[in-house]
Amino acid sequence: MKVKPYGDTLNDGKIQVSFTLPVQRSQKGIAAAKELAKKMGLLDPAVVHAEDIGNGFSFYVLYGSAIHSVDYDKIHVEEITQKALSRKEIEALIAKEFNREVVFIGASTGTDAHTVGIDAIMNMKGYAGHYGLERYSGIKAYNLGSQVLNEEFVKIALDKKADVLLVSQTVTQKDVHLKNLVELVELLEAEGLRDKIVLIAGGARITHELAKELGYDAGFGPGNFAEDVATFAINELISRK
Amino acid sequence: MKVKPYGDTLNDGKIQVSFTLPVQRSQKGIAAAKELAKKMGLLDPAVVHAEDIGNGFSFYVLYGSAIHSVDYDKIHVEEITQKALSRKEIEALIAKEFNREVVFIGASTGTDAHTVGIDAIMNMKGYAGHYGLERYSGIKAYNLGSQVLNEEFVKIALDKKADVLLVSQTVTQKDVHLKNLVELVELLEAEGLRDKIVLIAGGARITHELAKELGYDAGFGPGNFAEDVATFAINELISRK
Amino acid sequence: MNKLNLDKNKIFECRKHAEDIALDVQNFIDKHSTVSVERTVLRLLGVDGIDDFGVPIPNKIVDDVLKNGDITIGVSYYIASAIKFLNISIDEFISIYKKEEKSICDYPRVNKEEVDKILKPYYEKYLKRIKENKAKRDDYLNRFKRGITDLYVIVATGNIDEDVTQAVAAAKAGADIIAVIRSTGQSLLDFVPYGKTTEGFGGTFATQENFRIMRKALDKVSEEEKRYIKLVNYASGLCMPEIAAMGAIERLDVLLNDSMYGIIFRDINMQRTFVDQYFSRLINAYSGIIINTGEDNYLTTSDAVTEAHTVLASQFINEAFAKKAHLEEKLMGLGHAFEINPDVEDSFLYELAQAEMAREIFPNAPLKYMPPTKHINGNIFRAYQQNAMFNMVTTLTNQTIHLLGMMTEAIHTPFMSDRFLAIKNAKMIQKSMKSFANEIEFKDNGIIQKRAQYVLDEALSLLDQISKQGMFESLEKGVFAETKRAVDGGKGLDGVFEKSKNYINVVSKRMEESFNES
Amino acid sequence: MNKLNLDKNKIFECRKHAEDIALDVQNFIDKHSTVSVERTVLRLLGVDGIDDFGVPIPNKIVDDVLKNGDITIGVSYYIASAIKFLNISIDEFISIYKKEEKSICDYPRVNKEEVDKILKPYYEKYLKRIKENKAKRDDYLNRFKRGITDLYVIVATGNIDEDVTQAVAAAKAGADIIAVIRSTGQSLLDFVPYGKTTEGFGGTFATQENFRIMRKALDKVSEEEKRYIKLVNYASGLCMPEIAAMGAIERLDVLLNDSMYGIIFRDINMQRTFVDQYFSRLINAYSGIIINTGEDNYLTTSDAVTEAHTVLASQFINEAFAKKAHLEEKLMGLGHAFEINPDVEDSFLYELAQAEMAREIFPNAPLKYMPPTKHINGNIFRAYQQNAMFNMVTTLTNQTIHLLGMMTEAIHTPFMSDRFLAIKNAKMIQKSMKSFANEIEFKDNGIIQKRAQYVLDEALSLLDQISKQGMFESLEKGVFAETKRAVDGGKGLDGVFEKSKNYINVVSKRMEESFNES
Ligand code: B12
Ligand code: B12
Ligand SMILES: Cc1ncc(COP(=O)(O)O)c(C=O)c1O
Ligand SMILES: Cc1ncc(COP(=O)(O)O)c(C=O)c1O
Repeated sequence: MKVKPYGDTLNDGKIQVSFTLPVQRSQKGIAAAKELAKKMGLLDPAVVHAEDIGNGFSFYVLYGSAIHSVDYDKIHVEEITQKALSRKEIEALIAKEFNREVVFIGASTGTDAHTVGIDAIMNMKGYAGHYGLERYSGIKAYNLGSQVLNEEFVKIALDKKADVLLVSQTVTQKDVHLKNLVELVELLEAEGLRDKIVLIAGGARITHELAKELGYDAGFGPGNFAEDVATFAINELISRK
Repeated sequence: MKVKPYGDTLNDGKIQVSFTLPVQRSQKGIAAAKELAKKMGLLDPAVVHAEDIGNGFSFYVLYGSAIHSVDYDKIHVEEITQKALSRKEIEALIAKEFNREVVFIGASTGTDAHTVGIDAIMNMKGYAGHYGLERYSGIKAYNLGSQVLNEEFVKIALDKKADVLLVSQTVTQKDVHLKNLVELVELLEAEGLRDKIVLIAGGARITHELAKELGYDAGFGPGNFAEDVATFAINELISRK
Repeated sequence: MNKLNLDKNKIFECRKHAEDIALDVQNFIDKHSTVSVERTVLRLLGVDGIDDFGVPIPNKIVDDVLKNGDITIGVSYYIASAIKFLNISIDEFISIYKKEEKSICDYPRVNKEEVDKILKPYYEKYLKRIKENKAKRDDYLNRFKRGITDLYVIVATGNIDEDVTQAVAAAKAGADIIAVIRSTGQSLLDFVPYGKTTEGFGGTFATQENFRIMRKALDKVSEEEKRYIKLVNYASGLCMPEIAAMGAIERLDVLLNDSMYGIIFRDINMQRTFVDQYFSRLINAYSGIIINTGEDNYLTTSDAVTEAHTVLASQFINEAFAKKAHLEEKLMGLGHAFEINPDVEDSFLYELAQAEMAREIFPNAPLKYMPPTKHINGNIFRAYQQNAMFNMVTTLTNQTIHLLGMMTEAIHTPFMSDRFLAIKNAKMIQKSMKSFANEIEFKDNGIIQKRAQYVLDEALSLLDQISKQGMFESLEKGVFAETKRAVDGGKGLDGVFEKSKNYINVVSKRMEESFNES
Repeated sequence: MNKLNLDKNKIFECRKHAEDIALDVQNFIDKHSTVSVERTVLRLLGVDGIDDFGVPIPNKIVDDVLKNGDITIGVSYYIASAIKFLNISIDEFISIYKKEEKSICDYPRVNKEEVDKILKPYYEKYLKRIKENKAKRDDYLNRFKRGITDLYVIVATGNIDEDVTQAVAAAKAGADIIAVIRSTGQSLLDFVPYGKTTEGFGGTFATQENFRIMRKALDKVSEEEKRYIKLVNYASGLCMPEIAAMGAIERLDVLLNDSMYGIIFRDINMQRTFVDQYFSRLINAYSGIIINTGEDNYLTTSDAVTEAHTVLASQFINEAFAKKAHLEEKLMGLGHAFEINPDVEDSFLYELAQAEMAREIFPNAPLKYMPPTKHINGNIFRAYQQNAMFNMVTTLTNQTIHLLGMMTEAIHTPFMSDRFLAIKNAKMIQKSMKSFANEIEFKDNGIIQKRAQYVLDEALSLLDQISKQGMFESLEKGVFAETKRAVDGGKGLDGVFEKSKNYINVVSKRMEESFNES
């Protein structure tokens, strides 16, 4: 099935676009905006708003009909398909499969000071009504907080004999998160730790797809909670036995 | 000079896009949205919002970097370059060049009931502090109001010996305005009137470019007032003498 | 509720003037009928369908009478005479009439008493159906509770199927009322298109079949959502009473129904539409359909700061007209709007004053509050904010029918996402400011109170002036929307005629009786 | 102003507790100094620049003393001794010191009295310059009038040149205050980067040269726009007093300056940053720079409904700390925020209560009001509406420093257009609701009043508790932002030392005197 954007009629392709141009507002600026929209594949785009925003820049809002469509059936997404177990189920599974506590270590690494995300996954109280890993029997959870340098993180992973590492990255400007996430993988490989542990990343802009690319076992974005993470991690550990 | 959209760094190409897809919100829907953005030429587009909007449709907001740029110097715009004269100047010009009153007839034609636009140009009180044509000495202005059928309009043009016809079109769905504007040109040609009069269109979505394409002498969109129209029309009449 | 310290006596005087104005017009109305009134009678007798040339049978018959008979006695005579003579049912008669060349005037004419006797079974059947619709609506409203304010959105794709898709999505997103905008210019047609339609401009044709299709779809979501979704269409125009009849038969819940809108914004002849409006509203009253009036539109051509009082004055007049047509207050959806230029200092306070004033003066009316439109431009973010401010005013003043503003108001008729975002906008305000109205009081003699009092004073003197010079002359002078209309100008005058002494309209007669009984 | 019926006595008690808390901490502060305090002294004596390895000279000297001397007497001794012995100026000394291996500790040490005598000309020169900056700012503020509320936007490109472009655009679009966000993590650096920078993450490095470049650009637009555009940067972190000094020298107008922010959100050691904060704020007080405190951040980790009182309690404590550092009320930019989930019923009323309460309790403070951030998601239209509601609260409660919310808060640091639209949003509210605040009163014992009173009560008992258990222990228990920090945990503790009895800090001594004179 081919899908196209929908305004008020199937396949009308209607799209809204806005951007700034480094020129004064003028008929020429408006024409340039239109030109750009055409290059983006919008049929007879309309510049519905054009305004100077100071210092020789101008802002444009456009509507147009995209000529593009995507074949919906052909789309494949790297997705964690297994559906999350409940906390109780996870605890039961651990009790059955492991005769010890499974060790999770989490942190917001590098210079990232955002902890709400990793706390949402790990802290007792959890998030949005989902308890965090600290509350799971059978799981030993260490939440190192934020601004944890990769070296330090790996050191602690060794000390505590981590089974699962949870890395949170929120700041993404200039792709700091990529640099930082990749560095961790390299450190772990150097230490010969990589395949011994389940490595999981998460954050507002982290997708499973991206995490895989970077050499992680999984990635979790918004809308994921402790259950999702634990389900994946525990099953992964079992499958590796 | 090549120009690209500007987010917070020159030539970063940042663009905001939003649209609806006729599918449920899902990882697949999000991937499809991304796919579309890529086809539009956005580098690593991010789907920053995805939400079900009911009945099997979902809404997406994206940001990305456009690969496209436009050569600003190469852009040519069909523009009315002559700058508008003041009312006094126009009245003086008419007094000098014509030994009679110049006749303007205006209407919002077809089924269009929007009169504020044409009134803005013609009525005594004018618009945004610009007096309308009715107030100009040397100009005889007839404002026929709205919903004037083209046949009727042409008939009156003949009766009153119009020099200038002003046509307002506001409703543009299903391109009714195009049909209606073209029809008028055909009628005028049939009557052999076309070259005898200055034919001007206007409206929220009318551009000079469009008007020219449709066989009009000029087109005026928002931000134009009686002076602009009169200046063009009078000069046009003089040049035709 | 009295947050504004309005002078009760002035309000009373305004009502008094409005009644005089309405009475004067009613005297004219009572003496006249129109082609569309007559077509409406036929429709409520069961005359429907089109001939081979696509002409609606009601039009065919009335034109026939105009040509070959005496319309001033009313079309009821002719249809009654025909079926009496042929001794067949109206349905049977139509199927013959469609084909035959024979005029409906060529049958021996029955007398006045007989007309009603013959036609009674037919119109009673329809009146019964209308009463059942009313009962069904009431049942829905009792089963599914709703808040003070109904969120109202429009669909306007031109294609009834697409309209359904969008209406259902809107309902699921939280809309309480769906209006199907008519195709541009339908109000100027002197007939009602027939059957399902999928092509329209700026809207979808109002046809009985389209009404039925949408009502069916909305009943379905109503059950799913456990919220009765009201359906709106537009009566104003050359076919006011016919559309009212169709709406009654298909259970519409709200009809835009205002002769002054037609006069001013559609250039419809005032004599024609005043007469049409009366019968149209009478039918609305009978079928429990809320009317919506259009004075909000005045502010699209006039300035909302200086002409605010014209809206209030018009509301008083529309209230008076409505009473004459036996509409209860709870069916009077008087219109007003949030149309002040946001660049005006303290404009929000003026809007608040106007809205609160309307609420206090018409406490039982399901006021229709229109969003900003005129001062919306292509900046969709700015528009979204203006709509949030508008939503606030409703939450602060408990408006009843709240038309959601669209961020794309200056651009196109709403996309599905525009509508969705508009609903979310309103819901956020309603929830986060839930108790705000009860939490605040307006300063005595502050800007808000003074503004409301000023507008009331202005409205009073305008009403005084209109009652002195009469409605017709006032409209010729352009008292509303700065638009002048001639008594015998505009569209549809040729469809107006004076009733002869033995004129009869079996339907309005029956309806008026029923109101006078109760 | 008393719209909330707050109990004056409770407010008084809160202040009393806060003073006790601050006094207790001050006793600790007075006994200690830190490496960055010492580096600051050097900077205010004119020590600047970097060596061949890029190490800032102030760091080089202090590290030298740590290694080879006795820092507990203060770095002033060493620099004084060195230039006395060599009989050269500080500039001359630095140019030698940069190259030579020789330690600054290898010069015969002068005595306490001499230290001040020797250094006086140097620090007086800087204090004079700072006073001139203050005068220049005052002159600007007198020449160009401004409203009650300053609109504050951030630039954060990482490149100072790009920042200038954006800052100028924002100023022209109507911004009154420009903040240059620091590069992520700078607050953890135990030195201040040197020179102009064009690479940063999530912000631009705070360097004296970058300050100068931006100040210059803003002075230019200030003249063009006839509006003094204030410049903001961030002191909180491991270099609090140094940045305060640089800000004083380059005429910044506002500095984010809060040890508790550093402790909680940057995991900086509390002993270190309390000591740093005192000197830092002393410098701010001397240079007339407004401080901004960071309790608003608590609501990003704690719930804004249940933990609202922690913000108020923290404001009282920050006020008390500020007084100790001689800051006048008009320089106390206490922080609070609009962070309640908009899905909470009547959340807007709670926000209004909180903001009005802060305004009434700290009537002379230039309150810093932060926009919604936590409950902003990727729906930019929704965000634009939330920001409009936030702007309303400021207009209704006359906040002073109003940080504009960005519709892309959940996505990226602001684009130029985000900032422009945010300014337009605020301006529309300010204009269309100009007199709204004076027009409305809050219902007695209504939701708004009750909420404010409740929050005040909660804050009082929290302050009572903290004053009993002491600030350090309270922070260990995690009273704020639900974040626990250990007294000897976190970053920078190694930079703290106890002063020996003959310790001297020539700059703070001079500043304190000047305050005690006046
Ligand atoms: C709260 C907050 C702060 C707080 C952080 C407090 C704290 N202790 O965490 C404070 C005020 C300190 C702060 C500071 C800064 N912030 Co901040 N902040 C935010 C804010 C408002 C909310 C983030 C948040 O808490 N979200 C809620 C959590 C629950 O969502 P989440 O992190 O996505 O987590 C969920 C999932 O992603 C997943 N998850 C997350 N991590 C992990 C890890 C694992 C292993 C797994 C399995 C799952 C998982 O599970 C969670 C639950 O579903 C955002 C804006 C916004 N509305 O998003 C900006 C934002 C993230 N901050 C930003 C920036 C730039 C900063 C600063 C650098 C300066 C500034 N502009 O404020 C500073 C310094 C921060 C630094 N050095 O890292 C930017 C980042 C831009 C970008 N994309 O790079 C944002 C987007 C704001 C903006 N537009 O500028 N910030
Ligand atoms: C006011 C208004 C009405 C009023 C009109 C009253 C009247 N007597 O004019 C009423 C309420 C009656 C109305 C009705 C309808 N309207 Co209307 N209306 C508007 C509104 C809010 C403002 C238009 C306006 O007055 N602009 C101000 C004038 C001054 O601007 P302007 O027309 O662009 O004119 C300037 C220039 O264009 C130029 N100009 C204009 N004409 C001419 C002519 C010449 C010769 C020259 C030289 C220059 C010139 O000069 C003017 C000054 O600079 C717009 C939404 C919006 N905010 O734009 C919708 C809008 C135009 N309406 C719309 C529609 C669809 C309708 C309806 C069909 C149903 C509905 N959705 O409301 C009905 C029926 C109308 C019909 N059959 O034509 C749509 C049109 C969509 C589209 N692009 O096709 C809009 C955009 C709203 C929407 N989003 O649905 N409408
Ligand atoms: C009272 C009233 N009737 C009818 C309409 C719609 O009329 P039309 O279908 O002619 O556009 C409106 C629209 O604003 C209205 O306000
Ligand atoms: C009081 C205070 N200081 C400093 C900062 C910024 O600190 P950093 O530069 O470490 O992000 C903030 C930001 O929220 C703050 O509130």
